[in-house]
Amino acid sequence: MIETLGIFPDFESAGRAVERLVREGFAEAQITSLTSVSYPDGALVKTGRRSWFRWLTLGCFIAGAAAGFALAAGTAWLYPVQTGEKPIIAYYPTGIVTYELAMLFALAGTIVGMFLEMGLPAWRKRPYDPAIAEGCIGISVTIHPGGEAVVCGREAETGACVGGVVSLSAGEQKSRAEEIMREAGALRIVAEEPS
Amino acid sequence: MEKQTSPYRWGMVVDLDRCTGCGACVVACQAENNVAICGKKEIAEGRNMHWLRIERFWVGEYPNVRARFLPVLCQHCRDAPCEPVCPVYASYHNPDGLNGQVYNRCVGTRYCGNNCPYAVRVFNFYSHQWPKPLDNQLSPDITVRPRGVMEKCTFCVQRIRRAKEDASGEGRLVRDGEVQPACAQTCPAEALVFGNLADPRSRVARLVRSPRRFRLLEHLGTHPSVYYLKGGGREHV
Amino acid sequence: MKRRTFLQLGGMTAAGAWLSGCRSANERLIPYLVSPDEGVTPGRAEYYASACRFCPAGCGILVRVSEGRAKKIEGNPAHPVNRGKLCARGQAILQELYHPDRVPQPLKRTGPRGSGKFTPISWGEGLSLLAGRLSALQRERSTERLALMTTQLRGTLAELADRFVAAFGSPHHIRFDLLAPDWLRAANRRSFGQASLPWYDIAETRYLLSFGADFLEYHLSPVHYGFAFGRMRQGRDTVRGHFTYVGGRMSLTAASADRWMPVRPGSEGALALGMARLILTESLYDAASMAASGLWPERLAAGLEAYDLPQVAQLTGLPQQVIAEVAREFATTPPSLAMAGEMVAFQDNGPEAVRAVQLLNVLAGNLNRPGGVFPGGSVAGPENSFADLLAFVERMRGDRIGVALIHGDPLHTIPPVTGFPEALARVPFVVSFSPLLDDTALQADLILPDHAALESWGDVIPPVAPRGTVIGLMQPVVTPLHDTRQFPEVLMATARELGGGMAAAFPQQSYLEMLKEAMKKEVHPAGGIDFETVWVDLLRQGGLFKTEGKGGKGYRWTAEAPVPAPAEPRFAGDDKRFPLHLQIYPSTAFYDGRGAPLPWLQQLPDPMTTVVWDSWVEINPATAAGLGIGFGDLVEVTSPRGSLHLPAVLYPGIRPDMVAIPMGQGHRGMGRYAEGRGVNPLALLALADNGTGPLPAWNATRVRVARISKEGNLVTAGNPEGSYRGELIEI
Amino acid sequence: MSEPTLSAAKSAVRMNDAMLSSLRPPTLRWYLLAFFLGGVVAWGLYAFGYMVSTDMSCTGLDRPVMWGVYIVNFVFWIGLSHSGTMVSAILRLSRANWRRPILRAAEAMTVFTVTIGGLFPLIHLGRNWVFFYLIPYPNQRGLWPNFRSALLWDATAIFTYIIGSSLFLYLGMLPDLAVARDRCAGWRRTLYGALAMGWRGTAREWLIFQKASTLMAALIIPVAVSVHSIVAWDFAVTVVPGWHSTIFPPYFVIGAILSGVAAVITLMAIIRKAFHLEEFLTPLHFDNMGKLLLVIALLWSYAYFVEVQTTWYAHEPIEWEVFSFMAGRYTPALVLMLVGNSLLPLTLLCFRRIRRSVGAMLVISLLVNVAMFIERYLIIVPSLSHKNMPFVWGTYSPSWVELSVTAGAFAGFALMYTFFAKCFPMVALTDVRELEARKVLVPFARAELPSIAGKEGGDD
Repeated sequence: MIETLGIFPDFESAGRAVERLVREGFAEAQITSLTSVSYPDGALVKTGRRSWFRWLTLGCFIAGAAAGFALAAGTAWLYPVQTGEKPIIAYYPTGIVTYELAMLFALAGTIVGMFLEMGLPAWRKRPYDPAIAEGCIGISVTIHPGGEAVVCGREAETGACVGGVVSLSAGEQKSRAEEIMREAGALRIVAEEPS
Repeated sequence: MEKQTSPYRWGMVVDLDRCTGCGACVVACQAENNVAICGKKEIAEGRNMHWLRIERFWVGEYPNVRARFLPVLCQHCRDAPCEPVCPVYASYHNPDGLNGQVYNRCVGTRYCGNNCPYAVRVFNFYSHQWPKPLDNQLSPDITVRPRGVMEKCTFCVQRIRRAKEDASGEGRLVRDGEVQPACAQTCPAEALVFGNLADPRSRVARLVRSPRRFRLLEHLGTHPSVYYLKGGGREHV
Repeated sequence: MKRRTFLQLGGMTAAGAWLSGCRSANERLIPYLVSPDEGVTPGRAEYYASACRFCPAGCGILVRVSEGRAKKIEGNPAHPVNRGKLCARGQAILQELYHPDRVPQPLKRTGPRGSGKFTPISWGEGLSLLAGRLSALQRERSTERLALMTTQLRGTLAELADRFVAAFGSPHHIRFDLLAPDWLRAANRRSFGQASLPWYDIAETRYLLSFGADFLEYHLSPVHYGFAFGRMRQGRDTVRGHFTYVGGRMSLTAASADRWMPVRPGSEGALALGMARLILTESLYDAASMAASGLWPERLAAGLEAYDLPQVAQLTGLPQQVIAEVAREFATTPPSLAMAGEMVAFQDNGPEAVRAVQLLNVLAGNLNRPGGVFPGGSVAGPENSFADLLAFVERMRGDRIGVALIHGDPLHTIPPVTGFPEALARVPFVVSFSPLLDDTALQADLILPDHAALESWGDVIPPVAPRGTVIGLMQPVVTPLHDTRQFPEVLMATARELGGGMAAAFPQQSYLEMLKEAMKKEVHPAGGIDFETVWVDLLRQGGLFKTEGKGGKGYRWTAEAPVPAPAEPRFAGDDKRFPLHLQIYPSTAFYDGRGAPLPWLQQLPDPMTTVVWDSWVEINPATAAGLGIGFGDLVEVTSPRGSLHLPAVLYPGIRPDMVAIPMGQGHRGMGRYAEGRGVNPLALLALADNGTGPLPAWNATRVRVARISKEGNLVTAGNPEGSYRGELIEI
Repeated sequence: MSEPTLSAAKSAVRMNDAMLSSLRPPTLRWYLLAFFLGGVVAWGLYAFGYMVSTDMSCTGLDRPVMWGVYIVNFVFWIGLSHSGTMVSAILRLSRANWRRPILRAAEAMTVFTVTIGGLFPLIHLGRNWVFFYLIPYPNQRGLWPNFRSALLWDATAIFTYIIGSSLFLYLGMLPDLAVARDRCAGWRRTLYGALAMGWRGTAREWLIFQKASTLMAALIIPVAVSVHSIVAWDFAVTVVPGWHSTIFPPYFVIGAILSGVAAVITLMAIIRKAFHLEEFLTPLHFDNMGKLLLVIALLWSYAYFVEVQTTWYAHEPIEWEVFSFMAGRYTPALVLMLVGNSLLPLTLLCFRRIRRSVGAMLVISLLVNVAMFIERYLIIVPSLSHKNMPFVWGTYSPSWVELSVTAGAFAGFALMYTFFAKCFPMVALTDVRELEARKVLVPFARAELPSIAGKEGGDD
């Protein structure tokens, strides 16, 4: 997998580059933008809208509820304390503890799920330029050695991930993309060494 | 989990018509239970350690004034407000209907003290000392409470325990009058009567059926095990 | 070793001694989860029967002893006086035993008197010092210069003390107690021809009328009467005894009354006679009783002509209607009972006022009947020890006393107006037997500390008991803590040291032996039964309790007894400069002050004011408002005799023209808990002289009160505002 | 590397510079401040240590007032924590663009206040050294904590809230950390690099980030509500007159938000001045926060009225006794509370000029928090002073130990905040820059009006 990153001084030139890359035959899924602020989806690139991490939130919520119930009711059941005429398990407090732990797990699950889905933390060094933090925009094109198409999301339309430049070799694709980006006004190209 | 049951439900009757307010019960309690000696400063700060106090109320104005006495000790409520608020089960309810306090468990949140409507729980704000040789008096049956824990009347649980062991050794139940807390034992006017409310023939159970009976702050629904008998009259004949 | 021999002394434990502790502590660990009241048996303790000599009532006690240490004092159920009940004071004497400031061994004064500078000496040295002084008196042939001053002792100890003084050749054994019922004995002798103290059958009475008799606090036998009071109220199925209290201050006893009659001080006698007259004129009296007493209603009524209702109402400050109502109730609710107490007797017309109250019992037929009043056994005692005291003071003042042996703390309990403190200062050699450095011990030259009560032998004869012979026995329940010796043993040892006739007067080796002999005379063991067995039984039981039979002569108004005629009361101090009556009363906790060193009693809130660790003056809120005095303010109370600074308590239960101060505090010594705490109100008392010589009229002093500051440093256990808000808890 | 030349990038650099100015090396004044705050914290710690090593007699607590300033602090700090996360989450969900410069200050405040607040129940224990008895874990004692106790609900809720709000703070900071990473060197770069977790800002990352932010916001609000409801239940589930009241949970939540919003305004004013962020924290923000404060103050006044009105109408003797005692003994405090929480905000905040005056807003917001502290005090202390048994009524005034610990808590909060501000971006710079980047001028008739391109958050 080779990633090529072009650094653009402004939004317009970056948009131009994306447009040309797409026109050249690179698939939308191969192109992504690196920005220090968030742009509306589709302003530069389109990305698959579905994400799965919220299922993890739900799962954690349920696990948390189970844990909370076990904590409040389970321990009371296993280690009973005689409390006069009151029931061994206190119903209402069990509800409260169950709720709080469910929420705790859900919150933690959300963060964990988010990072998992983002693929962060990234252990591999990937092309990046600090100028992005200063408002420059990076357009990155991912090219797979051997020229096969990038892996698409399940929801992608048939053929959407297979660009016209697919017939070219990886190296050729890379130089083509760099050329397009330079033309569009890239300040510089940060390329990743082929792994 | 099976609920434990018990043939006992300890309770007390305080006959306000008999009570003269003399204070014998207060000293008896203090002597029996290793209750700390509190100096003037300590009491001025509202940190008296007495487990049992006699409240004195003035009613009316001179010359038609009356003083009313009300001995107040832990009411050993069936639905004790102090119990559910304790996060560590230091305040708990035993099957005999006693509201127990386990000093070892207590961490000193003082939540029970706030939630006790009768304000009978006392907290060891001070680290109490008994100057030698006063410490010789300390009863070996009862813990000397360290600072930072809550304590209160136990109905002299050490005496109850002893009586129950004696009785079970003889294969019987504790007889009526066999065990009394120190306060009831010493009360000159016999205003305090202790016994098993679960036994309908016990003296307390009979007294509790008196029409003069009432319980303190009954509207709170705490169901105390201490019953009071109203003073009979105290007005002109 | 010592403890073991002591315990072997005869296995005198009551209620069966049994030791557990056989169960191993390691049998099983008790997890916290198991309620800790299950499966744990603390060590068993032993109970020793003894008797309480704190106040004269003489209750029986059981002392719980564990591992050789006294732990708790309970009432002795076998004792007919207190039947297993006990007051606050009786339970607190444990702290007398373990008081941290006890005098651990004999002391010799080194600094000036009152400086508190003493050097510890050995008993040998102490005894030879005393014996040296005494033999000097013998050599000078001035043995009458020895004086022994004690409280009103009874039984073997009284006999021993008397014998000691007599054998030495001195007539001076002064037995003065501020609160002793001399006045009652004297009144009984005048009215009934016998000085024995009465026994009131409160439990069975239906109408109790107390004239200043605080029988629930200190009057004669508070525990005994407290027990009876409970039964009077709720001990009978259909009858609830009624209780009316007459007195200017609502005492603890009065607080339990159904009706409180705040009578003008000194007019109690007039009130009693007014009631008597009304009973006579309305023919509500008990004719049989009158006849038995040899009284003629018409003649008596004529003698009481001066006490018609309007006049009495005016004298007493009570509404006529109330007086009449109470008189009628009293006469028509048999059995009724009238009692006279210290608050009446300590007026300058007290002796006659007490008799006026006794007359009421005659009128209503309450003598010698259940629910009425009986002679309470054969206990005799001084009838005017106050006169003895004054004579003794006079002697000391004339330097006619060389050695004074003092048991007790007279410097604290005798009002300075008698001149006692200055007179005592002139005595060259004063010996105190106090176990604590009390006011008297601080002024002594030699201190030979007595045992604490729980280390002592003795017999305690209660002044009040339902017929029969009741002798409580004291036995040591622990080995003595310190190098102290019991007072009678010291007297005997001194006698032996002096030798000659003195030694011969005490043939017994020890006080214990003397005690046993005295008891042997009382019990007459049947043939064949060894007295030692009987003795052990007596100790185990707590004394000799013979309540059957021996119902001596009943009360009967003597023919020669005059009609009571209480004079118009007189007070020390004129009513312009000193507008308020002062009443001093024994504190519920400290009695006359002997309880002050015990922290349990200091901490015990005063039942009426809830004050702790202090003295105070009670003022009616209306009076206080007029003087600008608020609750807890520091005030100055000034009498013709002196003035005191103490905090004020607004007290709704007191006449507006009266203030009251409890006795018991204001010690110069007596250990860390009592020293310098509060004030001693006796310093305020002046003597009212009615022409017949000084009388112990302790409630006949007038005072004025002025506010000093807000800083009264008064501490009450109860919230002063909350004390008026009983309606919040529906009380 | 050559510098970007075009204006968009230029403005980004300038904004970065301005908003990250707080990360510059500390000045002498900063050190002095930190030293001073550290000193106060040390004093508070000493006072606490003194209490632990002697006994609790050095507090002003007694029977019946067994809870005092420690618990007042607890409720107060937990209340303050409500603004932060909750306000920020509500604003995020409601897509109020003006929230952006405020977010970080508010969220950081939450984390620190809830931390301080959570310490107080432990500080106030009679035997602090066995505090672990409160923690549910399998132990040799064979005893688990009593979940019936509201204190255990507190413990779980506050734990959840501390974790949740910390995660929320961190989540919001993630892109900013990446920016900071790119602009820094040395240890800061290492730190931010580690915390940024390799964030590059790819379109996919942004998308998931936005969704996660929204979800977190939605999750944290019920937690925040539950936390303060449970704090209210500490009181409401008792039988203490004046505490046992059904309105307490909503009333406490409203009070919490009131004090929280006020605290955010205070911090905004301070940060604006301290870090020269006048450009980003404009009078508009104060105006909007002022409106929010006005609404909350109105709600609070309503809740207080309802609470008192019920007491008054029922005139239940002991409840009324507690109320009249409070009104009698604490009249000045009560007046100050009503003025600060109700009268002043309700009148002054109606005026736009006052809302837009940073100075006036600072004063009002401080006053609100003083009033809220008093409110907690007046809830806790008078009720206990005049509880059911009139004979054991009592009074309470805090001792030097309690006041020192309180001062230490305030200083500790300020110190943590100061350190945080020195170490982390105090303004949500990517959020602010996002707004800047998406601002376009749209021709509208004769004018060009500013408009924000695209949908907020990129998520439905």
